Amino acid sequence: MAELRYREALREALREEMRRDQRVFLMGEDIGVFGGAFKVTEGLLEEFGEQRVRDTPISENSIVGFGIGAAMAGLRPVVELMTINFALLAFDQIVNHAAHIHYMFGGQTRVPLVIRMPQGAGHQLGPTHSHCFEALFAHVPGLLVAVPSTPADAKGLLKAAIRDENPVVFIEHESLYSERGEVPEDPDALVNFGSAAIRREGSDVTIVGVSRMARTATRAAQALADSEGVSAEVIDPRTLRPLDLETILASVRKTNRCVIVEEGWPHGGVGANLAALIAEQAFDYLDAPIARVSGADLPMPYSKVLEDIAYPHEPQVMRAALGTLGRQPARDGA
Amino acid sequence: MAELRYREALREALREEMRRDQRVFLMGEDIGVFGGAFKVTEGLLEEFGEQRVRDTPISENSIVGFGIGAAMAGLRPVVELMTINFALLAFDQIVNHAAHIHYMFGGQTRVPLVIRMPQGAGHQLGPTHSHCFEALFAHVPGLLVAVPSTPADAKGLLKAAIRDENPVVFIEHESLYSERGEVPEDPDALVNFGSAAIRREGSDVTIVGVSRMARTATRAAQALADSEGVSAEVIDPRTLRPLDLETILASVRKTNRCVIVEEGWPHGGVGANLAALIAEQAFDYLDAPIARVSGADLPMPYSKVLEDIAYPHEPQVMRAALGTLGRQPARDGA
Amino acid sequence: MSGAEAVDLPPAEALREWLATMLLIRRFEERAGEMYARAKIGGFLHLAIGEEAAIVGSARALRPTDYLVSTYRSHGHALVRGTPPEAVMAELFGKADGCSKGRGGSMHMFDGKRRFMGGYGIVGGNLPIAGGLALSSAYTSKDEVTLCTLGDGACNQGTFGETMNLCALWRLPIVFLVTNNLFGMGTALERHSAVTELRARGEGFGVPGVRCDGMDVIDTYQKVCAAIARARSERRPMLVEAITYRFRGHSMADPERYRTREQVQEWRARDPIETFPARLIAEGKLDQGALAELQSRARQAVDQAVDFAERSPFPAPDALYDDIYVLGDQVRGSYSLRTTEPHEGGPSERSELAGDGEIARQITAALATGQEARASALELPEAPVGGAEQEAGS
Amino acid sequence: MSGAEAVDLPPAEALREWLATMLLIRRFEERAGEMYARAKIGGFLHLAIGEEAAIVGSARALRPTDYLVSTYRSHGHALVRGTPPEAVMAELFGKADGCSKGRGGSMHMFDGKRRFMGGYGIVGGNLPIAGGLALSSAYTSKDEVTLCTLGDGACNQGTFGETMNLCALWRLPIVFLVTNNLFGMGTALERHSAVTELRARGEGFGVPGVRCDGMDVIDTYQKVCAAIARARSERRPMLVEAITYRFRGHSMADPERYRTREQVQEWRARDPIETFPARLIAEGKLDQGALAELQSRARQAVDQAVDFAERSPFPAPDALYDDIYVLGDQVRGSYSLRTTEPHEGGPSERSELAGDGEIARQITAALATGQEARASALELPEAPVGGAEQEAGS
Ligand SMILES: Cc1ncc(C[n+]2csc(CCOP(=O)(O)OP(=O)(O)O)c2C)c(N)n1
Ligand SMILES: Cc1ncc(C[n+]2csc(CCOP(=O)(O)OP(=O)(O)O)c2C)c(N)n1
Ligand SMILES: [Mg+2]
Ligand SMILES: [Mg+2]
Repeated sequence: MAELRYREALREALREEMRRDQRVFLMGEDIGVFGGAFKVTEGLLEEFGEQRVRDTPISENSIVGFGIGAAMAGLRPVVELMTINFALLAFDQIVNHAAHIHYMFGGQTRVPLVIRMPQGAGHQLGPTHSHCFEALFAHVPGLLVAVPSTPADAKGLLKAAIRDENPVVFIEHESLYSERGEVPEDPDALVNFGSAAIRREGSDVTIVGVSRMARTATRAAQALADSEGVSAEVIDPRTLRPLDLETILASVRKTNRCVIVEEGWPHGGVGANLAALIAEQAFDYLDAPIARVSGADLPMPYSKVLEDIAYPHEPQVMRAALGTLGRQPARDGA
Repeated sequence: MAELRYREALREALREEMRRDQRVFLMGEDIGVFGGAFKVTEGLLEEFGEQRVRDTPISENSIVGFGIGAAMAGLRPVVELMTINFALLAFDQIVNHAAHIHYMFGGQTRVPLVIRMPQGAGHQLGPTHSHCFEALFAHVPGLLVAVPSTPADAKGLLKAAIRDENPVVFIEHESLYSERGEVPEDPDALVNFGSAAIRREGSDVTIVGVSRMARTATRAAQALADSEGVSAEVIDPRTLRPLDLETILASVRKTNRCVIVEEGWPHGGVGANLAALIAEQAFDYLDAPIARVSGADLPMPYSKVLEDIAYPHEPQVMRAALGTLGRQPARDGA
Repeated sequence: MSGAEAVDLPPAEALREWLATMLLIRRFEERAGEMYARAKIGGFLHLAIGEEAAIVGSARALRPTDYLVSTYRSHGHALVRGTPPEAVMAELFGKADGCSKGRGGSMHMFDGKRRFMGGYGIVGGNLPIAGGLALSSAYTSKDEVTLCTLGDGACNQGTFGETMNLCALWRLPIVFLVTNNLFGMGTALERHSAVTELRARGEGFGVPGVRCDGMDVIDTYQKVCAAIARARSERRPMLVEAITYRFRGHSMADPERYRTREQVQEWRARDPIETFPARLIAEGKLDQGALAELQSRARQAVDQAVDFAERSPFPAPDALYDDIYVLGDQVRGSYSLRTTEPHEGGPSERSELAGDGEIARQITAALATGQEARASALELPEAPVGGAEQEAGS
Repeated sequence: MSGAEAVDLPPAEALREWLATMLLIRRFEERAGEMYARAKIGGFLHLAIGEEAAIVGSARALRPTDYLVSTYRSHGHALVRGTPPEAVMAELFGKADGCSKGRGGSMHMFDGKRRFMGGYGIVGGNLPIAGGLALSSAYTSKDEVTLCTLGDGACNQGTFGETMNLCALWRLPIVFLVTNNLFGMGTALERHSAVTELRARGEGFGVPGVRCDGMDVIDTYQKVCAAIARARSERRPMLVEAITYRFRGHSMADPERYRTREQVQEWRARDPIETFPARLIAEGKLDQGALAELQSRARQAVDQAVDFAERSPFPAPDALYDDIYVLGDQVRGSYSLRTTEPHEGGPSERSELAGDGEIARQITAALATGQEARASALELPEAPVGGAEQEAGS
């Protein structure tokens, strides 16, 4: 184990996979000379050269398309989009092409492409740079979707994504890049898709946190234990496609209560999807309606005072969890 | 009242609004000389001329962007995208721009733009031409989203959309264009957004059907009455933003059971969102888990035998409704 | 760019093979049109009748190891690449033996073994994918070239400029063949493009372009050969604009109000499957008997293809969920989302989504006995293709 | 395109006003940088230091009724258009009196009254919007022109070709000003564009282009005037490529490893706010005293702007839900989705989404007393801007 920041863990994953497999190469805006907008790819140009670390023009849709073509020809491209907001420019190539080519051509060709991109609010980047769009990608059959929240998962899932034969949308979070954590050093340690992590065990309520919200949920659970005597179990799904519904269901069947925390928009968010699935599969186990805590239903504003109240923090999570127990917060601020 | 086809009702709406308001004009691929891929705009070029019925090059993202700019300058553009699948090319302009400009510029400017597009399977158009993407748009704050299923709604909602000051994503259905129905002739008869229609009253189970599925649901309800003695209430939300949740909740509180039918993909579909909202607001009224019937979780295949089983028909709706009543179909095929 | 003259003509035998392939494409397209009218084929059917010289002349400039990428008008591209007409026709019929297993249909043909890398239904969507194939050749230092076809209408899509710039910047071995048939659907060239000389459009991005006569298989061959030679040796993108014409509507239900009968007649006078054999005969490379023989062989091949397609089974309903994902460590089982057993009394998600075997079996049976049976068996709206009857294309 | 010489120079008074505006922009940008370092400003801050001549020279070629559209590097464009520095600085501070009410920040400035139609955070996203503004002028037969600025990097975005073609096809009165500062973020011109003469890039689409010296306000003015004159009279798009340079990093946290100090120094020798006053003085149109006066007025104006921004209130938390929709018959109430009262014991959707007034009040109070207070009050991760500290830009 080594202690690494989230961005370093991602870099390690890229480096190890590039060393292991000549077919792996990187494309993206400013990933080379500049070192990456969020410095994930720093140093890789120096190690692997221009052929394998390719700075691109600002052409999101075509960069992804080039990745698809290269993947169909047998390479293993990893495309970085500077933020998830710009992925909307590439939505046609991601959905109409990457996700569907294997199926629509009768299984004759594959698209082992990884598309990395960070999402998230918190840095006052305003309405064109702050959104969480995991729901848009999780909707699409043919894609795998990862939302790692720890350095270890960032590394293990990215390595698994690169080795996989399917197109993967790999969603990082801007606020996590500097977070530290223990990361396995074994270059063959992968984290498989479709296996959720139980971040904290508990018996009173299940809190599912997606992407960065897995951490918010964990802190809220700690506070619930400390100040409210509530034992919350926290689950981080880690990937949204495939989704490890079993682990979540097992927890809900135990606690009989569920809160889902996501940073994205509420309507048709991943929270709605999880809530629907859980209610379908564990209806009789629920002692209270599933609660959702989500980002506000609006374009993310720039001003700090507005941005801060437009996405979830611990107090809202705590209040929602207490709500499922029919309780009000014991003290102010939660 | 006049009996019109769905496409004629849309055309009437366009014609009346263009006559009423000089600022209204149309842009889209092959809407003029060709008459529209689905013939909605047929005859309008002849009546209004090239200035107001503008054939465009194949440039979806920019066509929408031109609509945004023209709308900000005070015009009322109606953009047609040939099918919803191609709207993914325009996703950046629709989401990052049209939806957010009013908010991000502090309310100083408006985007009274209507973007029309048909969706849906059933004509063997295969994986790049058959999907239902209403969930992708309903997710986005700042947009209004309409999914008319009758000629009267098509006309009334389109007129309301054109007169409204917000960007509207107006989702038609390819299989409905030839359907006939009674349509009010009063040129000021609008259908307001955010008001659901009860297509059929009933007491045993509520079936919510979205877009074309409102019709499938209605036929299934008829069959349920005829062959199973089940009284189903059918609700067509008509718009997804705003959403008339009250009408749906009132029905569920009465029937205590709910089935949601949509043609799109299941994960993060509008059905998941409705199910989550209903379960949150009417938890104690539900006697069975909410059932969802949706399109299959895959790219729509071309072959008729596969396409037919990849989106919902009456038998699946019936079976799901009976399931909420704890019953099996009485006869084969349902 | 010059050098078109430098390209030698191949021997007469090869020219006859070109003609045979042009005849095969023509005959194939005609029969496909007939089968569409008989509802054996669904969806949109885009025929390339009139464009055979552009297809064959360009594709014959390729080596077998080169990649070919096409659009939604791609039956001819599959055939010229050697995909058996049986597999192409079976695809149109939506059958299991189709070259895309019946999943893609007319717009999404594929034959990876023959490096025909697909037809694509999204206008302009194929351009960056072709760029990526060329990138792979550069990356692996292979002597391959990619030929990417696109229509005149596709030159207005954003991917055009993006892909031109990327290919020029990265010096990729790729040739773009703009099949300029003067219309994008019902929109005439001069009504969709401010500069109608499309060969010039790539130049601001570093992609030199020439025009060729797309009704002349030899001119097309020579210009594309020269472009490919430069692309291969100089590692750079090139563009060839082939001026051609489609004799039929954009798709099957096109009333063609956007052009005159006279224009169509004028171009029909330059029909490549008339002018090319005439030239070969004049040059003594073909005689009437051999031509008749080629024609009848094309007819036979297409008859066989129809027979084969008729007899090929429909995909099994169980195949619906195959090939959504490549199975492996990340995706196990046949379906991406691990679903669990449904709640007692509640519906099973899986079965509601997929329909079930019984319905699928009914449909299969119904299809075997004809369209009407199918509609009633399923209680579908009376005319399931009803909306489409008035859809004039796309 | 010729005729740049035909454009007369305006009187000395106007030239001094240009200089004053250039000084204002420079001073404003410098202070904004300082305020960013003091955490009064968040997010990304893109300064236009070095580009003042391109901004003022081009914008002064406009009439007040013409439209100006910019990118995310747009403080200068707001200022040149007449937006009070107070409103621009308050926007950067995220205050209620900001020109976008604090919702947009540095990248999304707007002043519709002055026909400054916005800064846009999506590279290339502004192009079709500008095209639509020009379309409105054509549609209503108004004598307006739209000036749309874009960077060298933006020329690679798909909207570039699409918008050029549409504007040329529809003969729209629009001028594109490519502010070619030789870099798109950290990617040098020759590393992102195969053809580095960007003025040529529109020509294949029917948009003629010229280059101008973007460090020379007069050359820029004359070339843009000539382009606007043609756009206005001939109803057609034109393109001007202004060669310029940004002296600062792309955004505030840019280590600038992609260029040499020497290159920056070379360009700084051509600093427009040095060379332009020197020229005016040499020509007898300005003296040292007047220059000092202009400089101190710029300083004062910016000081006032900072004062104003400091004193302006933060947006009220209740304003969070304003202006998502224009209220009317289709959207009533403050929020698009009609939500109902929450289930007893269940959470209220509305309040969970929006946070509540108490939290907002805490934040407001915390902000008033400084960053640390805010972090702890909210139990945010210790450094809320922590991820950004290592983000070198975008
Ligand atoms: C992105 C997208 N927009 C629109 C369409 C509908 N469409 C199909 S073909 C076509 C015309 C294309 O014209 P061109 O590129 O000249 O090719 P041609 O049909 O003449 O071979 C259009 C608009 C589409 N398939 N994809
Ligand atoms: C669609 C999109 N992709 C990427 C970015 C990130 N980004 C912001 S500015 C920039 C460089 C733009 O360069 P250029 O157009 O030359 O403008 P300059 O910054 O030099 O003024 C990039 C890549 C973005 N904002 N939008
Ligand atoms: Mg064409
Ligand atoms: Mg630049």
